[in-house]
Amino acid sequence: MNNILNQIGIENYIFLSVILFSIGVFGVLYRRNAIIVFMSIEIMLNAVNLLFVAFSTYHQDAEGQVFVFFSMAVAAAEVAVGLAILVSIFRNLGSITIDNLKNLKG
Amino acid sequence: MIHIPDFANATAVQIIFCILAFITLLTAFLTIYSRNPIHSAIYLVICFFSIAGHYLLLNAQFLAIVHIIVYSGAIMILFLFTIMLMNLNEQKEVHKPRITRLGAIVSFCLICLVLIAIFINSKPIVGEYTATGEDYQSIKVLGKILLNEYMVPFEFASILLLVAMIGAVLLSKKEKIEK
Amino acid sequence: MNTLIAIIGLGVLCLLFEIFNFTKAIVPITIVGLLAVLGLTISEYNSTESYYNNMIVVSKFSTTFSSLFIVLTIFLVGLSHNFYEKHQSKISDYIAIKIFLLAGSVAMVSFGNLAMFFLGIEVLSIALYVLAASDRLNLKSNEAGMKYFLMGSFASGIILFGICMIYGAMGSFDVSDISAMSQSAELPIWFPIGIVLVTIGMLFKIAAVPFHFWAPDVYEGSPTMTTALMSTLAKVVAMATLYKLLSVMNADISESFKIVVVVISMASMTIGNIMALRQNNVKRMLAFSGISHAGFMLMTLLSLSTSAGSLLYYASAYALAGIAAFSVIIYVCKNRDNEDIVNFHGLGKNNPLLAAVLTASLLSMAGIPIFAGFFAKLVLFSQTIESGYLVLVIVAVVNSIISVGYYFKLILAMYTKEPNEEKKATPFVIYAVAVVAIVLNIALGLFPSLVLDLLP
Amino acid sequence: MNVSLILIILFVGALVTFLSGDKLASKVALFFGLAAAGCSIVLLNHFNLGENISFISQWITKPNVSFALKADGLSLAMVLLTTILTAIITFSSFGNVYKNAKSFYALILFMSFAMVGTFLASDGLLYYIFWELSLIPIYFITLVWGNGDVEERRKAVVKFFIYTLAGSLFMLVAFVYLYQKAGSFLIEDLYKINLSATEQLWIFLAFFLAYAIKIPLIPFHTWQANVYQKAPTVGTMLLSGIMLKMGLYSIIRWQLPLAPAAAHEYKYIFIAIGLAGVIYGSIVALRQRDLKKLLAYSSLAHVGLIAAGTYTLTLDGLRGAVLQMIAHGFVVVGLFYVAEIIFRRYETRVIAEMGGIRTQTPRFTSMFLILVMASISLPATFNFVGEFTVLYSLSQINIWFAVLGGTTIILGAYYMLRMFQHAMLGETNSKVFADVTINEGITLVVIIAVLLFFGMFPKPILDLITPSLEEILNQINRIN
Amino acid sequence: MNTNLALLLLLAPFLGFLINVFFGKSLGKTVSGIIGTLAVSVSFAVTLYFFSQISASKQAIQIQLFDWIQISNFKVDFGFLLDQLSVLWLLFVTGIGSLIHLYSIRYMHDDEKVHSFFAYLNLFVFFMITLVIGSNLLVMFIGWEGVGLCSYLLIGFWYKNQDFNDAAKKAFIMNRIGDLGLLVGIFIVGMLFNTLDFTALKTIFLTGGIEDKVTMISVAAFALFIGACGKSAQIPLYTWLPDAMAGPTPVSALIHAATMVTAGIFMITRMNFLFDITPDVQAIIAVVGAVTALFAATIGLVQNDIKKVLAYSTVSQLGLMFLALGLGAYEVAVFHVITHAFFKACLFLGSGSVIHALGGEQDMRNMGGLKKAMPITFVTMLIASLAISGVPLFSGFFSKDEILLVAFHHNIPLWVIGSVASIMTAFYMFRLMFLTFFKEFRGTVEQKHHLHESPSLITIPLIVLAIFATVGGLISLPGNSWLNEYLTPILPKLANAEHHLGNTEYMLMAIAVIGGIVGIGLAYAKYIKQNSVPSTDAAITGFSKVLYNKYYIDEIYDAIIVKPINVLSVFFRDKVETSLSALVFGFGKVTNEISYQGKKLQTGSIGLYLFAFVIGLCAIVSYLFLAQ
Repeated sequence: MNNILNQIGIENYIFLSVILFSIGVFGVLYRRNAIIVFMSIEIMLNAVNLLFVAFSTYHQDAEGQVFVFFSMAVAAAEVAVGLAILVSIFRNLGSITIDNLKNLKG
Repeated sequence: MIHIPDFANATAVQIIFCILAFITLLTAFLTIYSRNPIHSAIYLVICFFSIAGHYLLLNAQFLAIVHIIVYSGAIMILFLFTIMLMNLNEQKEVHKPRITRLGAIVSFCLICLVLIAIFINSKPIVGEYTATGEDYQSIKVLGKILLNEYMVPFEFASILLLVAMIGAVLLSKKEKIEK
Repeated sequence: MNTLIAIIGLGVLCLLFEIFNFTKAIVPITIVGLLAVLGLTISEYNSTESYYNNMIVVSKFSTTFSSLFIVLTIFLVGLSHNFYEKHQSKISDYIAIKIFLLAGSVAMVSFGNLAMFFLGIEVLSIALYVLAASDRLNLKSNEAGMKYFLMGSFASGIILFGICMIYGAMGSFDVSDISAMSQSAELPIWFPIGIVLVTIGMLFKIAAVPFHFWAPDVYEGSPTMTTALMSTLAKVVAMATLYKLLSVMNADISESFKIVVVVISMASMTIGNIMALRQNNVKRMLAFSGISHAGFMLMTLLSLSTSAGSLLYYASAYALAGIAAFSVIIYVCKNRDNEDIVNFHGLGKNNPLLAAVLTASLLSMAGIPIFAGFFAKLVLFSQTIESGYLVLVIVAVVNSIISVGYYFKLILAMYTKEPNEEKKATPFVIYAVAVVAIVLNIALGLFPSLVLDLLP
Repeated sequence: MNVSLILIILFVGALVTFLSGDKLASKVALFFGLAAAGCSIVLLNHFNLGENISFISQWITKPNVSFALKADGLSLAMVLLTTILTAIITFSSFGNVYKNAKSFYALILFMSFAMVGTFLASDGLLYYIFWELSLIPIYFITLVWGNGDVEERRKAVVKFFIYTLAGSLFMLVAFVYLYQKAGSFLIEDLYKINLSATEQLWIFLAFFLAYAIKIPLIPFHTWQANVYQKAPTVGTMLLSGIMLKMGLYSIIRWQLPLAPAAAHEYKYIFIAIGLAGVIYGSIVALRQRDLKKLLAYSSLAHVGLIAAGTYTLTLDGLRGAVLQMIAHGFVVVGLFYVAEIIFRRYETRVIAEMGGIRTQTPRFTSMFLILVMASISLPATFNFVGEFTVLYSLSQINIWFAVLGGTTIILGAYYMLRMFQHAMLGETNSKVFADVTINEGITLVVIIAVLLFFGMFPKPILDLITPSLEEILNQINRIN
Repeated sequence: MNTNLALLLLLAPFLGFLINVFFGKSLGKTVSGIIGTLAVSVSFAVTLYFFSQISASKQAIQIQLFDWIQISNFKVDFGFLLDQLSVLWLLFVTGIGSLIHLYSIRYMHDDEKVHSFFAYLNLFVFFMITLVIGSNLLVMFIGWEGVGLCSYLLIGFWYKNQDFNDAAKKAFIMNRIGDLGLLVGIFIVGMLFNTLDFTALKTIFLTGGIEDKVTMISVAAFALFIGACGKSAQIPLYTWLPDAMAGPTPVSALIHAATMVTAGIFMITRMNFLFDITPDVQAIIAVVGAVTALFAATIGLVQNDIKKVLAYSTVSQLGLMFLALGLGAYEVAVFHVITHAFFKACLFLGSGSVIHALGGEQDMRNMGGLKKAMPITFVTMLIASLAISGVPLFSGFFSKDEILLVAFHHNIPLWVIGSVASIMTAFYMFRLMFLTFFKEFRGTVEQKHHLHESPSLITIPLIVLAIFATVGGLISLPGNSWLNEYLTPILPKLANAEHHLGNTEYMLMAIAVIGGIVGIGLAYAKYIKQNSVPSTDAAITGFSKVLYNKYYIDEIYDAIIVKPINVLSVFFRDKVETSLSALVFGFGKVTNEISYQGKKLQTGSIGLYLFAFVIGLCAIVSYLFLAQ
């Protein structure tokens, strides 16, 4: 069984996930809508997951893929908690624009 | 060594990778760019699917399936649910100040360029990628690793989920007001 | 390992108590349980073992730090009873989350595999997100939770990316493997990048400049109980973990990396202290103070092989002082809508004992002798000079001087201003926690060897 | 029997005083103060008999810190000064009623404890700890029981605290640096290390900063006048009578022997700083309106001279400095007490609001005058012995130093007599000035007796301090 | 025995002081006066004993009491040296002291604080004795400063008047300027010879081998001379003495005429061996002395305050003594000290008697014609005036004449200055006499009504002093000087000094006598013949206005020294102190300001926070991996 990376190259996976990760970062900074920000974070995590799998193939080692499971669990947990916080903010504030969260400063 | 896709002599795998990568990046970008949260969510789902495609390309079938189930199935539904619940639509988002956009673009470019520059600068990986030929990513193998070697983290992940669960409950539970 | 299991068991027990409606007894039982766990942990002090494929490594480092975390948790749980009086129905949730948080912390200092580290830090973070936002009707708390969550997830992403790069370089998550390989093979650049990214993620957790911006806002917005937890337990855990990460992976820290550490350390101290000067909100002030202390603790990274003891000592000194200070803050700011210094006016008259405790804890943080804070700084300075960073020490000294400015602002408010309200009753637990914490602090100050000699 | 006993007495005294309640506190404090003074005298006796009354025990292993108290003549002299003055100061406060007296007196004893520790410690870190500890009680004494507007007091006190702390932290760095070289904080071990000239200079400067602020020398004195003015008189007495001696003592004990080459190299500069303080302090004192401030500046002038004496690096300089430290300790306590006595009756410290007191109370006037005369070092007072020796040592370095330092004789007379004239003499004041009470009288008489007795018979003190000073001088001269 | 007696000598006045301080008030005015007088008389008696002993044995008595101050290379004992010089000084200190104490019993009787007056006087005598009998420079210095203190106390005796207090303060400070000089001298002496003991020093000087140290010795001598200037009121440190007249008149007589102000001469005589080898300094001394003599005499010409006239006269006479010292004629200076002590004390006490009679009036323009009312006072003062004017056969004639003689032999200009000063002395003294005692009384009617001769307690000391003023010259007659012989052990040069009287000497004597008579004549012409009375202050013009205002020296000192120091003080207090303070606070302020500005950075915006995060990340990463 040939290593698929011989055809694509690990670098390209790295670049892909770096760009994807950067897009996630961009999203977090660019958007004021909390939900989209969450989504951006998910994109970041997924970029890393993708790289994990690529590395797993690179090393021909399953641990990387196992780690992705944990990463998914973490993502899920984060989203759950994040959305819970978001909901309570929405209840109090009636909006989920993170620019409105500027009471704490100075 | 940088593999620049040579479209003339591209293998199928390479072409698929390029297409998938393009889709991934585009949808990721659109997720962020789209004004309507629901559109964003849908783009994100597509993005996740394309990532699953990458997994499949790398022959990680089980992971691809789990990925789709967890992300597209669970997480995205959670997102959509919340969006619906809050009845958000595009008008709700306030105008972004220019400085914010600028900052975001600067960050994006910086992080992108810095990391890529480092990787380009660094010593390239030489030689063939080894392939042991052993099965390392079938469900069986993964299951063994997960429940043998990684038993403790696996169990500990349950604590993580438990905490998230309690947390979510704690944050949304109405209190009995005790006077 | 046993510690971890016991703690998790205790956490689950807490959840069960609610089902059986034992909420009244939950705090004492938890404390007793934690004491038992503490005993268990201490008994493991001399046994260096690794469990389950090297997932958990019990060492002196892990046992001592775990013990510190447990002690801190005991204090925090002790305070909870009073703090959550009005939330009786949720108390078991709160306690359980704290216990799980403790479990995460213990996992973070005793990991043998990056997966455990990652899960540990996520348990800790998620628990903190929840606790920060836990006063859900309060917009400030919501905001704090949201800010912490967003930035924390962002940092988690960075950490994950870093772990990924390490994995990419090493093909393994096992720290002993990584350590072995980091010495032998010629490494791809991914490994140092991974280390740096993980470090940056951890720097965020300990709130070092320039990753500190969340701290004041989150500290201020969170319920005081949570702030206490964040500024003591969470900060100490993150610092210990960062230390362990760098030392255990044998990441041969390059000179330039050390310079980065020096710069960040200086910046954290300076910015933390200067910003604290003009704060009116005590929690916010302590947040900045915490930033500066993070800067101090970063100095341990410059002499990784020898400074575990001093880190433990500094962490204990700082955390105990923090606990004492926050217990007083909790008492003073109960039923107030903010934690401004005005609330502390005349505390010296109204409640001399608590005023004295707060004074002592602030003096400890400022590094005045006989309090542990002094020795902590001394040992740190000593080590840093030994490793040749005299300039850093001088900056640290200048910062210590600046820090006195704001610590004394609070002390002055307590002793020179007239009280603006009548004396109010003080719950016993507050006294107990405050006094015990500060006595421990002073004891450490008088007998630093007790802690310093625990670790090499 | 060893010197730790004094520390124990004072510390226990502080605790007991705190627990004894507001009514008893002053008496309990006096009891312990006297006990400590008695104990130090007994120990002095033992010391003179040749017994070893030092105490050493390992305290911390890593860093290597010992709980080492070494009693030589110099330390004992300073300890005696501290304990006796503490008793006097405590007694002097009997005329005042303090709220929360138990804390007040406990703090006095605690401060005394810390200062005695500073004088005894022979381990660098222990010394530093005591040094810093002494700062906290005086901070609270000034802050809580001080006088004047709270805001201004707060400003003055915080400045004082931060300023002194700032100085001493650099000293700490110097100690740590030395520790890195020596592997121990014990003074004997620190003496043994060989430092390069540059290292010595920096260490010397770090110590100097700490001491220059504490003493204070110009231009680091700006905290002094305000704090003296705002502090309750007891605090002022503690500060000026004992605490600033800590700095001078430390120059002799720590700064000079630890960086001898730098001391020799730069002594002229530091003598000049000291002398500049003499002249500057005297001139500023001339036109002060507030009695306590005037005394503060006079103190600045005197300690400038003492510091100049220490930096001569001669036996005379050191010996004169120590004598003058003790003498100044007593006289300044006496003078501040006089200010307090006037304040108790007239509720003012502004000199212009006094005057015409002499007619009403000749006895008090006489005692005041004797103190004034001692302060301007009239021969036959203790201060003269010290000042003469110091000036003599300066003249050995350069006769002009003696002339410049000697201006204190003229300017000192000028401002002190001017103050005395406007405070005490002139037409009888319309406000009644009650004669001194027995307590006040006893306090002043004791102080005056000490000043006059040692003015004529300084020999016991000289015999006590000379051997230890010679030893220190050997250290200072070891490179040459 | 000697030790005990010496202690009795010293401590008797001290005991008197203590008794008067502690019990004076309850003892009553007269008793406290008697105790004071007795105390000094005891000292006088002991002095007589020592005098007889020393006259007989010609051996100095050394007494060591205890170690006092220890310096690394020598130690200073507390001890006494009773030799010819000190005993001589003691004689007139305690002798005149006793008389003045006696005088004061009556004179101060109306004052409410008599006991403290006597206490201070006794204390003064105590310190003066210490000064005189101290066996080394430092013990002498105790007395030196101690008499300064007593002078301060006594000048400011009427402390309710702030002007008097100012005068007292001024005296003390001026003295202290001199004292600093003295101290510096002591330092150098100690440094050079490792001892401060007079006897030891003398031995060192006599054995020789000090030539290489002459430069430093000169400096020491000059410094010591500055000390003497301060105490003995020489230019430029003399201004305190006229002001010191603020004190009660007996004080002026005792301290500011007879005893304390001669301390400088005593000291220089004591250290004569040192001054002898420093001719430069001697020259300075001589010039300063001569100039002071003339300068003070000119001021004395126009003063109207009776005590001020006497004060300037004292300064002038002291100047003459310094002239003698500067010329190496110590014995002459000592001689003049003694005669001066008699007649000047007499004059002061006489003026006191006058002032007493006039109820405190001191302005001579309001006196006149007191001759009839106060015959004893008049006669005694007349004798004293004749003596000071150098009229033959009175004591002053011999001593002053010798000074001029010595001056003539050394330096003609100095002799001229001295002679002019003497003529002026005669003039202003008789101006004083004429204005006070002759013609009609110019005071108020009420004063006239009260005019009376003083009681016997006042007149007896006057008479005694007048007698001594007349016959005092006998102790050192030209050609046959008991004094010179007596002082030979102190001043070894005297042994081989020839003292013969030639033509030149007689001629000079004649010139001096004529000068004196001319001065008296001028005064007579102006104040008796022309009947003129000094004009009121406002009417004085021209040079006499300058003289009347004492050459404006006080104003000049004030302008160039006192004012600048005070201005400097205010400047330091208001400007330098505040700016130094502001500098220190400045650090705090700046950090606070940075803090304040920094707060604006913490905007609360997550976007900004994350942006900082990213920038920080990129900075670190690029520094580590790209910058290398």
